[in-house]
Amino acid sequence: MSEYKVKFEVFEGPLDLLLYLIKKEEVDIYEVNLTRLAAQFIEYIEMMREFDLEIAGEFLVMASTLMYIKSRELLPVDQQAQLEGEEDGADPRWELIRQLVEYKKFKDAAAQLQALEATQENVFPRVPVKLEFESEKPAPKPDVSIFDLLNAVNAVLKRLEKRDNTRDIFEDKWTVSEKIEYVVRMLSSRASVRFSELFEDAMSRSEVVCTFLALLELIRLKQLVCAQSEDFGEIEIKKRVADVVVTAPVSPTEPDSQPQ
Amino acid sequence: MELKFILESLLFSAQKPLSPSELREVFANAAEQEDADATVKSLKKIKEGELNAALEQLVKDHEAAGRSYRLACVAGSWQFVTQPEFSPWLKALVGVKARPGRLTQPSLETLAIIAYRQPLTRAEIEQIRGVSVDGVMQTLLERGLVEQTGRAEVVGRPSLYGTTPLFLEYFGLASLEGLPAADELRKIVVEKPPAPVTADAGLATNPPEQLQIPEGGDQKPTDAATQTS
Amino acid sequence: MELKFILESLLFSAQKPLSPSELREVFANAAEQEDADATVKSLKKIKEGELNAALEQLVKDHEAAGRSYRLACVAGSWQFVTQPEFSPWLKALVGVKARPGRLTQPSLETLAIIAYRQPLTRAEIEQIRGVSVDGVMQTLLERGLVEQTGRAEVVGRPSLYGTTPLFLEYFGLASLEGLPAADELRKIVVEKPPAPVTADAGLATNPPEQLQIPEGGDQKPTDAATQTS
Repeated sequence: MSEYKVKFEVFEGPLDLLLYLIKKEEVDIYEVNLTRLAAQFIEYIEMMREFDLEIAGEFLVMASTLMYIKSRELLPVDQQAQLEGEEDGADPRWELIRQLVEYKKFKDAAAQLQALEATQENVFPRVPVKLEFESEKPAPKPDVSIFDLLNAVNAVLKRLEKRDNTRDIFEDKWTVSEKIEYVVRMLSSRASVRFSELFEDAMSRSEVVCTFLALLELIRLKQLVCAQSEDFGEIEIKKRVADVVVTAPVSPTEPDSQPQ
Repeated sequence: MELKFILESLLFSAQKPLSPSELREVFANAAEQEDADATVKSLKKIKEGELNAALEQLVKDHEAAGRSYRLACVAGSWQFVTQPEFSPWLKALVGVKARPGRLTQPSLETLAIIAYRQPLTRAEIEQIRGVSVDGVMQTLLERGLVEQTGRAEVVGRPSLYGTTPLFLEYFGLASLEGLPAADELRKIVVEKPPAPVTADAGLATNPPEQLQIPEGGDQKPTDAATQTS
Repeated sequence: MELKFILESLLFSAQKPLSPSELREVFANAAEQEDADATVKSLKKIKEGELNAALEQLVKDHEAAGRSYRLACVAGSWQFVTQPEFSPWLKALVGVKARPGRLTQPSLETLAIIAYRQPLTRAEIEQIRGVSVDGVMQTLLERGLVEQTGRAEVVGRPSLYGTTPLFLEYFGLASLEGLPAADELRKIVVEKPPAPVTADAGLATNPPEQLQIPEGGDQKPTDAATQTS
């Protein structure tokens, strides 16, 4: 009995259960005794009821189809009823078997897909060592990448740590947009600013980070450019010549903080 | 210089699978190089047919060589891959492949139906499986293995579903033609028995022979993939 | 399973030349895997002599096969290399697939966000950058610098992204630990609102407010940089 309970849960639907019953009989789908199959199917449904298992509607529909087939077969051919809408000569047994055969084929195909899936987990593509031509022409380094900037900010943070080991207890009051104004202001009177200058007065890590993010944003908006004369050298920040006026990110500011 | 060896060296050195059109681009670009010699120039406009023939030959070469790797076509692009039996060591070398969890039985069944019968509606899938496929379809759509490919020209204009290129990649298939037992499953032409099957009450039903289906030559997989618009 | 084929599959799939000691390490690690079978375990402590003999045999095999590539030992490490006569096409391949110049600023920023915050969803990236990242993500994915690493367990199960080994290589980093200012920038997220998690599709974690950069001038920036430790 308890065997049934376990089994029920693994059936994907009535067709799956029917295939299981046919397999248990060890007969070919085409040769199955549908009357006996119907009896077994209904037995299972009864069993599910006894165990208070929820019976999906599809199972009940199938049960009624099977009952119909069973009752129909008790009559001679010429007295068999025609269901409404059923085509002349259609045989519900044949229809069910056709459906079972079709489902079985897809179930088998699913098993093959599953095997492919398992195989693919063990197939590794060749990812070759990069071709050596690349080194022939090293990428030029006209700009400073974000990682150079991050390196720089890291250095600033380290310096800050040395200068002040005590943790800030006061609440940080810095925002990125204030820092954007700050950077813009610094550059309004001069052609360029050294990267480290921007951080000279920073009191806390968060202030440094805010300044840094402000810088990124200004670069993103193409307001500033960074240049580095040598690797790991000091980074210089300049206004972009083309467009001088900072637009989007700056919150309403006093006129004197705007670049002229 | 044999074409197949050039292709081999390219696929051997590429960082990703290459499609025939990408390969042709390489030949075209190589011919544009300043120092291109006669051979390189002669291959400038290589025909896709030649390319494919050489690729097929390469596959055979490597199959015959029986080494630890083979040339594979996945979703229309070519790459060298290792044989699965070496995975214990490859996993130790490159780490376990990042793949989402395996598909469940209902997902696999539903996917199989979609793969072979695409494009088709949810109702058609349910008709074959005999159960609702709502949850399963959700999973398959989210995993990008199937997608909506259009709408059926019937009442209610229900969505039609088909498989994605990711489906091919996931199962390591070159194309939908590569599906296992594709011929048999793609279209079962249902022919009615010429006469009603008579069977004595309670006796085994006669096998409907017509189910040993005549191959539906009219429906090619490529046709199945083409959209009805 | 022949040792030489295992070695071949390893050298075939390795992204860099491997030394005998690295190869031995792979065998040792493979044997440590949970599902290691008898063969894998038996090769746990492969002797360097055996290894070298098998490598030499492999070299001979491939030489005899006369294909477009061969196995070479350079500076004590082994790798497959292509024959020089194919260089016109390989150069063209590199041209086609090459690093197309340097990354643009939006790409770099997006990349930085992914690098420091991985894994995260596209929506989270956009939250931080304040603008759509569709085009940028496409570029980064195509260039193999980021990849899908899984799916967030939130409504819609959006893809999570992370950086690839190529990312490390591109920037010459040994590991993600090597990212500059890693501690600081990772930490800056921190404060999660105590509010109940109403699943916002696409947001696996709450957006790090501090990184939000206002787009419109009128928009007040969120209170930046509340520091926690």
